[in-house]
Amino acid sequence: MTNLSVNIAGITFKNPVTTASGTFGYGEEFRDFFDPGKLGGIFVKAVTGSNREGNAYPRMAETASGMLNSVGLQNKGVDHFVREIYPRIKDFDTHIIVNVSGSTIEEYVRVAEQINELQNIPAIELNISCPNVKQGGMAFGTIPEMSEEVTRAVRNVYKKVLMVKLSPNVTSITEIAKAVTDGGADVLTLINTLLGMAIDAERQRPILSTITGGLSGPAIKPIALRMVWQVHKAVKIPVIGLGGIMNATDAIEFLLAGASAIQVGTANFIDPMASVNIVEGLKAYLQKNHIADVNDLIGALKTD
Amino acid sequence: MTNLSVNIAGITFKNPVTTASGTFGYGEEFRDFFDPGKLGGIFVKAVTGSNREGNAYPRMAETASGMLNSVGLQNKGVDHFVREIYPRIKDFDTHIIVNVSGSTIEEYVRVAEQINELQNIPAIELNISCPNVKQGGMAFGTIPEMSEEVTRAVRNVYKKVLMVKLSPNVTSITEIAKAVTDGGADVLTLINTLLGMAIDAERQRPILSTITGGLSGPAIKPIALRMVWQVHKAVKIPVIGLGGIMNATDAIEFLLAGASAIQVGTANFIDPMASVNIVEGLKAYLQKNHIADVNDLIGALKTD
Amino acid sequence: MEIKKTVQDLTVARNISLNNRHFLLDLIAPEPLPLMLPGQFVQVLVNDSPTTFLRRPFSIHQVDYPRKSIRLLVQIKGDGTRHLSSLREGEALNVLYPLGNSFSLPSVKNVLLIGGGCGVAPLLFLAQFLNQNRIRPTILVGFRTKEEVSEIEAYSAFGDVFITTDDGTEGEHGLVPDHSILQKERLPFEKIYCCGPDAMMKAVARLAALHKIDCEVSLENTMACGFGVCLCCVTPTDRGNERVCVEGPVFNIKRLDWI
Amino acid sequence: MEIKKTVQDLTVARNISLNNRHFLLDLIAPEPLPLMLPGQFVQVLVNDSPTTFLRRPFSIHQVDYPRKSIRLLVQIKGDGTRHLSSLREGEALNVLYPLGNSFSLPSVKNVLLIGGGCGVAPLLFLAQFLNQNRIRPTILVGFRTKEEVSEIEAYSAFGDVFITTDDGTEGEHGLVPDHSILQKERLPFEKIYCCGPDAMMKAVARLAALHKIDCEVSLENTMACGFGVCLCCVTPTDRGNERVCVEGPVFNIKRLDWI
Ligand SMILES: Cc1cc2nc3c(=O)[nH]c(=O)nc-3n(C[C@H](O)[C@H](O)[C@H](O)COP(=O)(O)OP(=O)(O)OC[C@H]3O[C@@H](n4cnc5c(N)ncnc54)[C@H](O)[C@@H]3O)c2cc1C
Ligand SMILES: Cc1cc2nc3c(=O)[nH]c(=O)nc-3n(C[C@H](O)[C@H](O)[C@H](O)COP(=O)(O)OP(=O)(O)OC[C@H]3O[C@@H](n4cnc5c(N)ncnc54)[C@H](O)[C@@H]3O)c2cc1C
Ligand SMILES: Cc1cc2nc3c(=O)[nH]c(=O)nc-3n(C[C@H](O)[C@H](O)[C@H](O)COP(=O)(O)O)c2cc1C
Ligand SMILES: Cc1cc2nc3c(=O)[nH]c(=O)nc-3n(C[C@H](O)[C@H](O)[C@H](O)COP(=O)(O)O)c2cc1C
Ligand code: FES
Ligand code: FES
Repeated sequence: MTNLSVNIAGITFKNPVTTASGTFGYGEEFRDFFDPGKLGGIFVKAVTGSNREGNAYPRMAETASGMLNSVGLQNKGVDHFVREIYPRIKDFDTHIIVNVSGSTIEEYVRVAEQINELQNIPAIELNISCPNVKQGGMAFGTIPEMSEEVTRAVRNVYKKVLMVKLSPNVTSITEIAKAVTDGGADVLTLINTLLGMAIDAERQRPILSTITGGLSGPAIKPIALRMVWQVHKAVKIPVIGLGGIMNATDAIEFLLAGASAIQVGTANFIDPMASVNIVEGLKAYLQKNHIADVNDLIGALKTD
Repeated sequence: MTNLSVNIAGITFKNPVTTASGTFGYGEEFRDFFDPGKLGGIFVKAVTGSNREGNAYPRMAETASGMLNSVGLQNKGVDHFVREIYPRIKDFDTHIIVNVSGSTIEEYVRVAEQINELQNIPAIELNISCPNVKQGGMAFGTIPEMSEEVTRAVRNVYKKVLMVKLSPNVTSITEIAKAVTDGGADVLTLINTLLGMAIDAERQRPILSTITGGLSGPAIKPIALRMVWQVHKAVKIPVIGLGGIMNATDAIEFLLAGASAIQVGTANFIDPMASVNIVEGLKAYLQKNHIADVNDLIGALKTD
Repeated sequence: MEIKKTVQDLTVARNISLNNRHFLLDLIAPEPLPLMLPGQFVQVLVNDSPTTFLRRPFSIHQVDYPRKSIRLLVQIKGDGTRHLSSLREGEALNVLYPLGNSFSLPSVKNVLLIGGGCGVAPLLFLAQFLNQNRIRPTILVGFRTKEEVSEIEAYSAFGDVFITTDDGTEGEHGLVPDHSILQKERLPFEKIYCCGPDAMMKAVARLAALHKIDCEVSLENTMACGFGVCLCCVTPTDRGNERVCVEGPVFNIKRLDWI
Repeated sequence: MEIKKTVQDLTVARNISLNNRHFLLDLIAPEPLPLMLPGQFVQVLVNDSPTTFLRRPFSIHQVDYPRKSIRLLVQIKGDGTRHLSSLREGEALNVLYPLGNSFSLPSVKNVLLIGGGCGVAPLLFLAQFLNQNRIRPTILVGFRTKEEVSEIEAYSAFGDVFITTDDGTEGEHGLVPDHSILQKERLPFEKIYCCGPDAMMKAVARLAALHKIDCEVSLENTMACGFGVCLCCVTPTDRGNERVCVEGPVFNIKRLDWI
C-alpha cells in the first residue's frame, strides 16, 4: 500500500494535494466535477473584516503561460462567511482552511479571532502577500519586521494551526520566512503572485483597471520552486508549496524541493479536474518508482 | 517619413531596438542572418577582469515560456576583449556597448577603465545583476547602498555613457533605481533574469549544475513591464527595457511603459532574425497608426 | 433547477467557414447532452496554441439534442480562435459546459432580438426557444459588410429578420441601433434581447430605457475560469460586483449602471 | 571553409514512421542546399507545442542535393518530438542550419562507426561520405529491440553492418560496447566514430583509449541557441569550456576529460 497522507503541524492531510485560495471558491463550485473529499484540503477565498467589492473590471490579463489578476480580495466579509458559508462547507470530507486577509493588523486579528471559533476549520492561512490591495496585503509581506508583527498579533489570538502565506516580491524570501517563523507561524505557504503588468499595444492602455496585478501560472513555477527550496533549507517549520502547478510532475518537483504539501491554483481554471488528477498522478509516480510513502519524497532532492 | 531614431544620454541610436548581453555573442554570429548595422545597438557578452570558465554543464533548463541559464559569465577577460574582439567588431555600423561584470568593485573599475579607452565603444552597461556568480554580481544589485557604491566607483573612472543593469530580484526596484541614479548612472537597463530553479522529477535532481539559475523569456515579461513602468515614473534618467520581448508588439509595450529603447534577449535563440523583424514591425506599427516619431510612443501609456 | 456542469471531450463533426472571419463548429457529445438554455455558453480548451493559456468562452449558437450536437459561431479574433478555425472533422475538443444563466422567457409577445457581429451567436438559439414558446420575434442583425451576412435563412425560420451592414452593401446602411425600425416615436416591442459589442449594447439599452421597454443584454467580459471561482469577470450591478459567468452573462439593464 | 548558416522554411515531403518511437522526416528546401558535412545538425522550430519553447537539435541523417532534401531520424522523447511526429506532407518547418563542426575525414582505411539509439542518425550520412572517399567502414549499431531495428539496408550499402539489441531479439544480445567484434585482444580498426547515449560513448572511448585507436564522438548537450551565442551547451575540453554547437558536436576523445 502506498501512503499518501502527510502530517503538517499536527494536522493529517489524506494526501498532499490542496487547492489555492482564490482559485477554488469555497469548493462548492467543483462539486459538479468531483468529490472535494478526494483532496487533502481546500484553501478557501480570502476573508476580510467586512464586505469588499474588490477592484474594477478588467481584473484579468492573459500572459505567456500565465495570467495577471487584480481581483482585490472581493468577499462579503467574515460575518457572512461564518453565518452563510461555513455551515454549507463545514462537513466536506477534507480540511477547510480559511485564507485571512486585511488592511490593518487589527483587521487580521479580528478575522482570525472569529475563525478560531469555527470548530471544523483546523487552520488559517494568513495572506500577507496580496499585491492587489492598496493598503496592507503585500506591504506586510515584504518587510520582515511587519511580517513578524502581524504574525505575532494573530498568533496571540489564534489557537489552532497558523499558516502564513509569503509574497515572492522580495529580495530575500528566507529573511521574511525567518521573521514569520519568529512571529509564531506553524507553517509557511509560498508563493503568492508576482507583481506584473500587461499592456494593450493597440489601445496604448494597461489591460487591468489597477494597471498592475498578480502573476500566476506555469510562468512563475521556476521562481516558486527556487523559493520553496531556499525556505525549506532555512527554516524548521513545514512549507506548503505552490506556483504554476499544472500536473503531477510539477507537484512532485515541489515535494522534492521541500514542500510538505502543494496547492493547485490557476490550473483549476483551465481544468477543474486538475487537483484530483494530480492526486492520481502522484499515486502512479510513487507506485512506478516503488516509493511506499509520499513523505519519502519531501525534500528528497539529490544535489550531490 | 517615420522617425525611428532615439537619443539616449547623448547617443543617437538609429532605432530603439538593441540586443541583450549574453544572447547575441559579439554580434559576429548573426552576420550570416542579417546586417547588424540594421540594429540600434548591440550589447555584447559580459566582460570581466580576467578569463572565466563559467559554471559546469548543464547550464540550461527549458521552462514554461522561458528558460533558466547558469552560464556564469564565461568569457576570456577584458585584455582578450580589447586585443582580439574589439578590433573585429569596432567598425560595425551600429553602437557596440560592453556589458561589464565583476566580483569586486575593483574588478568592475578595472574593466571599465580599460573599456573607456576604446574609441568606438560609446557606453558600458554595468551588470550588477547576474544571478549566476557566487560572489558579486546580483549581490551588488540587490542592496541599494552597494548598488550606489559600485556605480559611483565606476563613474569616477568611466567618462562616457554609464548604463547600469538592474536585478529584478528585489523588493523595491525603484529604491535600487534611485540609488544607482544617485551613484551617477546615465541610463538604467532592466531587467536581468529572475532567480529560478528547475527539477527533473524522474532523476529527482536539479537540472542545472548550479541548482538555481536566471529565468528569461516571455514568462517574465509582465514583471519586466511592471518594473520599467515603475522606474520610468520614479527617475529622470532614460530607461532601456527588456525581458521576454519576442516581437514588435512586445517591444511597443515596453516603449509605452517608458523605455527609451529595448533589448531583445532570449528571442535571438529561437529566431536569429527576431531583432531585425522587430525593427520592421515597429516601423509598420508607427505607419499604421500615423505616428511620425517613435519618441511619441515612449512613456505614452494612457492611464486615465 | 440546477444544471450540472461537465467537462468533456467533444468531437468536431463539422467546421463550416462562413467567410474569412467567421465559422461554425459542430461538436458531438459522447453522451446525451445536458439541458441547455439560450444565453448559456461553453468554455473551450484550445490545444496546441502556445499563446492561448486559458479556455475561450463561446455562446451556444444552436443545440440538437437528438444528434447530441451543439453548434458554435466563432469570429476569428486572435490566436485562440485562429487555432479553432483550423480544427478538422474528427478532432477532439475539450469543453466545459453549460455555463452561465440564460435569457428569461418573456411574458409578452412582441419581442425584438438585436445582435451585432458575433453577438448574434446566442440569438439563434434564443429565437428557436421563443418559437417553441409560441413567440415569433423580430430579429435585427448587423454585419460589417455583405460578405459577412450569413445564416439569414436560419433566423428567418424563427422570426422577421432585418439587416444592417456597416458599409451599406446589404440591408440598411449603418449601425444596428440606427435601423429604421428603431427610429419610430413609439416602438412596437415589449421586450428586447441584445447581444454584441459593448458600445452597441449600451446604445440599445439607452433606446430601451427611453421607450421604457424591458431589455436584457448578454455581456462578454473576459474570463479566466467561466464557472464562478476566480472573480475576474465581474460587472457592477445593483447588488455589487457580480460574476458575468454565473449571475450572467445575461443581465436586465435595470440591474446595470449603464444608463 | 566557412559555411553560411541560414534560417529557412522547409517543406515536409515525407514523414515515415519506422516504429512507434522513431520516424524519418524528409524536408525540402526552397533553394539549393548549402554544403553540409556529416556530424552537422539542424535546429528545428516546433510549432504549436505549448510546452516547447526552444528549437530542437537533430543530426543530419541524409542529404540529397539534387532533390534539395535533407532527412532527419527522430526519436520521440517528449512533447517537441511528439509534435514533429505528427507533421504531415506539405507542412512547413522552420529550420536553422547547417550547424556545428563535422566528423573528420580519416587518413586511414579501417574505420568503425558505432551508434546506439537515435545516435545512429549522423552515421548514415558519415558512412556515405566515407564511401565517397573510398572508405568502406564497419558499422555497429545498437537498438532496444527487434521492432526498432531499421534502415539496415541503407547502412549495408556503405559498409559491413553488425547489430546488437538490448533484449537479444535480433543480432547480438547486449549493449553495443559488448559486441563480440570489440572483444578481441587486438582490434582491426584505426579510427572509431561514435554517437549515442553518454554512457555508451564513454564506454567506447575507454575501449578506444585502451586499444590506442583514434576516436571521435558526437555530443548531444542540451542547447538553447545552437549557433554559438548562449554558451549553454559547453563541455570541458583541453582548451577550457567549449561550445558543443560550434566547436562540436564532434570531439576527438583526446580533447575531452573522459578517460
Ligand atoms: C460569455 C461569452 C460568450 C462569448 N461568445 C462568443 C461567441 O459566441 N462567438 C465568438 O466568436 N466570440 C464569443 N465571445 C468572445 C470570445 O470569447 C473571444 O473573441 C475569444 O476568447 C478570443 O480569443 P482569441 O484567442 O482568438 O483572441 P485573443 O488573442 O485572446 O484576443 C484578441 C483580441 O480580442 C480581445 N478580446 C478577447 N476576448 C475578449 C472579450 N471577451 N471581450 C473583449 N475583447 C476581447 C483581446 O483583448 C484582444 O485584443 C464570447 C465571450 C464571452 C465572455
Ligand atoms: C547536436 C544534437 C544532435 C541531435 N540529434 C538527434 C537526432 O538526430 N535524432 C534524435 O532523435 N535526437 C537527436 N538529438 C536529441 C534531441 O534534440 C532531443 O531528443 C529532443 O530535443 C527532445 O525534445 P522533446 O521536446 O521531444 O523532449 P523534451 O521534453 O525536451 O525532453 C524529454 C526528455 O529528454 C531529455 N532530453 C532532451 N534533450 C536532451 C538532450 N539533448 N540530451 C539529453 N537529454 C535530453 C529531457 O531532459 C527530458 O527528460 C540531438 C541533440 C543534439 C544536441
Ligand atoms: C484569480 C486569483 C485570485 C486569487 N486570490 C487569492 C486570495 O484571495 N488569497 C490568496 O492568498 N491568494 C490568492 N491568489 C493567489 C493564489 O492562491 C496563488 O498563490 C497564486 O495564484 C500562485 O499559484 P498558481 O500559479 O498555482 O495559481 C489568487 C490567485 C488568482 C489567480
Ligand atoms: C544565456 C544567457 C546569458 C546571459 N548573459 C548575460 C550577461 O552576460 N550579462 C548580462 O547583463 N545579462 C545576461 N543575460 C541576461 C539578458 O541580457 C537579459 O537581461 C535577460 O535574458 C532577460 O531578457 P530576455 O527575457 O529578453 O532574455 C543572459 C541571459 C541569457 C538567457
Ligand atoms: S470567469 Fe471566473 S468567476 Fe467568472
Ligand atoms: S547552444 Fe548556444 S552556444 Fe551552444
